[in-house]
Amino acid sequence: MKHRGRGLASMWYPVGFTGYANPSGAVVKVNEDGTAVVLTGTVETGQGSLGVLGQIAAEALGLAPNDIHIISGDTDTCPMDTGAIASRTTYITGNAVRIAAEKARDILFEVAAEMLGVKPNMLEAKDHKIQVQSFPSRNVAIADVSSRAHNGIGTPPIGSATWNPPMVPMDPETGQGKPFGTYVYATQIAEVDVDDETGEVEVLRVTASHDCGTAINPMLVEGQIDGGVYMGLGFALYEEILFDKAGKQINCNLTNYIMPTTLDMPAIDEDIVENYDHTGPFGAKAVGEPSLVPTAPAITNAIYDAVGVRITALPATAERVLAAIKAKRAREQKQIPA
Amino acid sequence: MNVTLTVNGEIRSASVPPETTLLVFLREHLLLTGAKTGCDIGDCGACTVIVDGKAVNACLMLAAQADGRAVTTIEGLATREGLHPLQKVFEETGALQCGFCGPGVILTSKALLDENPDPTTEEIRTALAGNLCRCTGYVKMIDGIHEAAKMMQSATPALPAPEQR
Amino acid sequence: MKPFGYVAAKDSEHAVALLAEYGQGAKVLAGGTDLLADMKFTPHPPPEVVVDISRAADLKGIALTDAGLRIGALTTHSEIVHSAVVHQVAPALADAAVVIGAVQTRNLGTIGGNLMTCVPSMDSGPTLLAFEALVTIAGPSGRRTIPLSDLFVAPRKTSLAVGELLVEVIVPKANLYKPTAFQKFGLRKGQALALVNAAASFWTSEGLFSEPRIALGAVAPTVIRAPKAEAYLSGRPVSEEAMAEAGRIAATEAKPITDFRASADYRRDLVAVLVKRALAGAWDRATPNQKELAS
Amino acid sequence: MAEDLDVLDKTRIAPVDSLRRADEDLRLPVVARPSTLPLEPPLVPQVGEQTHAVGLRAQRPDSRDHGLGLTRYIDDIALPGMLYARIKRAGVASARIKSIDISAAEAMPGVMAVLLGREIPTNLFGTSIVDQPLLADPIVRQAGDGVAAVAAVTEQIAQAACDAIKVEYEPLPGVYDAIEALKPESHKVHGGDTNVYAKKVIRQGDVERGFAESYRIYEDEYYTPGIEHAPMEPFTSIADWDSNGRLTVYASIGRITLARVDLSKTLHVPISRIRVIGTIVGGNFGGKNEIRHEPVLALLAKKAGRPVKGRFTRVEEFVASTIRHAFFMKYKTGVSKDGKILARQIRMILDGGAYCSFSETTLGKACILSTGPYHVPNSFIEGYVVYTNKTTAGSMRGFGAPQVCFAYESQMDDIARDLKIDPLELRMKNFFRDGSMTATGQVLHSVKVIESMQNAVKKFGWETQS
Repeated sequence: MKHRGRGLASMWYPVGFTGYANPSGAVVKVNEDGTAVVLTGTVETGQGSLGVLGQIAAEALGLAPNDIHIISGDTDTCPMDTGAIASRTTYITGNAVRIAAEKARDILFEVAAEMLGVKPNMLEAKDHKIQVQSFPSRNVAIADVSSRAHNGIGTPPIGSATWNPPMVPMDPETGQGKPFGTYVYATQIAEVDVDDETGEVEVLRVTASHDCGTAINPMLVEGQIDGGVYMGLGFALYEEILFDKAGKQINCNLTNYIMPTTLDMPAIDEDIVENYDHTGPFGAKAVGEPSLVPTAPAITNAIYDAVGVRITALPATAERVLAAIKAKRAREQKQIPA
Repeated sequence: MNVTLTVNGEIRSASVPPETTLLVFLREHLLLTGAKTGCDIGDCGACTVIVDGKAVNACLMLAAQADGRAVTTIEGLATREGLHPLQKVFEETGALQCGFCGPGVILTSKALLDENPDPTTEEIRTALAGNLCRCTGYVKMIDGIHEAAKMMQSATPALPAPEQR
Repeated sequence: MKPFGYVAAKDSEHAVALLAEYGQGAKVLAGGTDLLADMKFTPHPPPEVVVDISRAADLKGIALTDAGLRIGALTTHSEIVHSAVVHQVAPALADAAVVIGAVQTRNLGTIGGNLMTCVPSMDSGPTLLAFEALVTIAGPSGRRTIPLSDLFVAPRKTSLAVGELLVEVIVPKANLYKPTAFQKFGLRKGQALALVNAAASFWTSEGLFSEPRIALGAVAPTVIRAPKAEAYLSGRPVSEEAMAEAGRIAATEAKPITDFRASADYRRDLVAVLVKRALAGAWDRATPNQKELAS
Repeated sequence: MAEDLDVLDKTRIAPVDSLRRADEDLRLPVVARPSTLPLEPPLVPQVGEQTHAVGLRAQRPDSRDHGLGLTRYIDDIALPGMLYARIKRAGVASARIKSIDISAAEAMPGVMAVLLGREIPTNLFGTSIVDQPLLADPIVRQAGDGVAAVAAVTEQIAQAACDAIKVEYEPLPGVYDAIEALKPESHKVHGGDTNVYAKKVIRQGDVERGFAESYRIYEDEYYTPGIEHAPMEPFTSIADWDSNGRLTVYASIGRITLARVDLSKTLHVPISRIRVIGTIVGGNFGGKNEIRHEPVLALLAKKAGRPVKGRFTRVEEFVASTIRHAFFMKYKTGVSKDGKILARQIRMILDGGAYCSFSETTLGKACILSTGPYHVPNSFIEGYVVYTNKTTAGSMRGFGAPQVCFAYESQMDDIARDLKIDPLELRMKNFFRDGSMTATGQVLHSVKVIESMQNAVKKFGWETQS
């Protein structure tokens, strides 16, 4: 017989190490026609970070994402970056790109200020124009400003920056300190069916609500959540590297290392909590790693809700769940007075 | 031995050792690198191509077995005139992340839609069970296939596939 | 892959001639899904020559003949899944075919190849055993037909002699339309190897089980029948309790091993459940007429 | 013989005309026609059409190439004259190499270079503790350790040459369990007197007093296993030297700056003479964050005078890359009658495998996060990572967070059930809020855990269900 259950789990996850240096650099160059190029030492590993960095640069420059071209992943041409690790790209590389873009923009402001007859600090970049704050009708096209900067005045708008979360050493004895710049939070809820004859767990749906600060690109955030739930589900139910007694892996191929297929995946309902973190670029924090963190306990809590057994060792394979169900029945038998 | 097959509508030929798989034939001899080597034993589906209308793992087929047959690879899906609806939808919705499984997923889905123009979610999930993806949870892919099916049904008769031209 | 020779057979006759020519040094390639996966990472030396029979037209196709349902050895799992004839006379074969590997492997892999690998977890075996299928074997001295159960000898070892070729599988006419069902349990739903699979079939005669057949996979060195469970059911009124008991008896007949996928005990538990469910599934397929008599 | 038959067959079947046509076809260039590059404009608005950027569901810059199969991953790159490398893996988890005979491999036609660990200038790397050899010499500490490498004109020949290398091992004792590894009598993977190589302690308040004041105390143990990243793209790199002695490494790696430093240190080549190009990574998840075989490829390339590509097989991706740490966790939690957490004592042992890799970072994050998103006034957390003769554990998506979350959220539900408090309400009572203090004494801002629960509950329909 199948039993339905639901379970919930919440989590927190840190963004931006402060315990040791993990900087990122960035260079932003505005071209003669008002488009721009960003140089970053990070690498695209599938999460869509290059698009996000482009959107950050575009926002800072008053341009559109498609106006930005990103050059990445080459130690000869790109500035230092600690890399695509620890959910740090949007937060740390993003801050570096934002600051570098603002420096390039400041050069544009200098030029535009002269063209508009105002002070640079009265300007803002928006809609491909540089305009006087509160007086948007007084504006010049960024293309014209940049062209003049390059060819008229000789101050090409190039900005470079590095960013490292402010470092705070930790007390080695007590571990006290401020180890990270900020944290993100999430809650996931899973609904499952548990077959009490085979122990099989079917995850029917997962609702995942994540705080990532500002979602620079909500579509990519959803993609990260989907992939995180996928990995969390594998962690919860299937995945385990098995070793023999002599330390050799037994199931070292994709036939026997069980990762979820389409038929094992539930529907996922993603939710992005509205938030703005003042330490991140345009309020952004992170979502890459955190998305997988609460899935497994949400599922095992749902298993408990369904059949009343607590799984304390992952993965909750059908065999383990059935064994737990049998053990519970045996306990209950004992408790019934003869 | 000499292997001759029709790839994306064109006859291609190469002389290869018998143990050459279709995957190696496509990637190394025809320089069509769209099909990927993910596991090389038919578990991951990253090497999926379409042979005579059927999705197969190119790593589990000898090039010699494909001799004389029609093969469609990811390179043959788009035409100069436009993208395949699956490519279009996947592009628009970010259905692929690292993209390594993408060519295989798209070709499996194409073979499905050619056979079953309006599949249910369950049919899509069954068809895609041989294409492992570690990034996306398959969520946007499955949505995208539904979307592409709709586009294909409402569209004016599609351009002839390359192998028919 | 290590180097090997290759030759393609035009038809079964040609294939037999080639197998005779190369003897021990030959390996037959049907769909190739198992053979290639094996040859890629094996430490063993490669075969001298791979005899590719995948183009032998006379080994393909599904047809109703005087003998029963004839399935050519080269028929792919996908062809079985989509065959109208199969769905009509032996739908459980399609149930078993559709859970083999994934679409890509079902499009290449063949029923003959699946049987000839002779791995205990094969998904083609149990249903065919429940149907009491026959297999035709071609060799240098002609053709012979044997019960499928005589094909399986040991893990990865069939009773075929060197130079012989499996050409077709036959579900005997008498067993067409026999209510049959297949059950499989794997470590996940998609692309799974069977931890246990089971098939069951039976006729009913005046509400009693008649000619019950139960077959199990992945719980013995080869796919096996469960004769004690069959004997228990035979002549007994159809009931859920009887099906459950047959499952429990079948579990005692299984001789599973403990490996990294599952323990022997768990596999026995699964046998009991899957046999019960296969029997219930077969009962679902029984005609209303049969059910009426039973109630 | 086989081939003869085949050709004969074809001649008999195919009319001469078609054979002639096949010959003409052979002369066609093999690359596909440019029809694969559609003229269709991208789906997103063109340059200059959009006026805001942040918050936009903008299309990924790489998505068209992904869909067309045109994204050039590392394995899709081939340099002229490129050789293929294979690494011979030990296959034993703890041993001393007594001898390696490479003569048969070197003599094979097509083999251009063979490399042993002793030829690597500094045969050690590591992100915090530098303890991992590129090729084991002479001690093997995990079954996936490489012991020799070959570059040959094809991958097939390189593999055959690896098979032809004869290695004689002297078996050493081994330790294959993290708890065993803690015992004084256990085999010491790296010598010394302990297998513990990283330790972290976090103390706040007074746990003993917290427990003394508690209404109930819950003690539970949890375990999570080693997990493989399983990116769809196996780890692959190409090494190429120019005539000035400058090395270019193409690699599917997420941290090119670190890789360049490690290449410099292991090869004794100045950083200015090394270029690392990170290609689009076909899935990382933490598994492609450090070098694996790049210095080996570089030295093979130098020996052979040709570029060398090395591609992990799927099996190597499992045994020779890193995995997620297996965690053994003990949670002791004291709560008040109304469900407030008063004290939490946590002890965790991490199975680090044969080498350090990112273990220290993983341990640190796991300890810091182990109390959960809850205010815990008294806490004592201690964590240890130990060496075992198993696959090296390193960084993986979540860095210790999924493991401790499994523990704290499982226990949270059990506490709620035992106290007969709704599990949501129990969490709500203890959740961090803006200004809350963590176990490390950090005062939090931008806390949205309550909102995340409220949103999830609403979207899921939790309230309407029960």
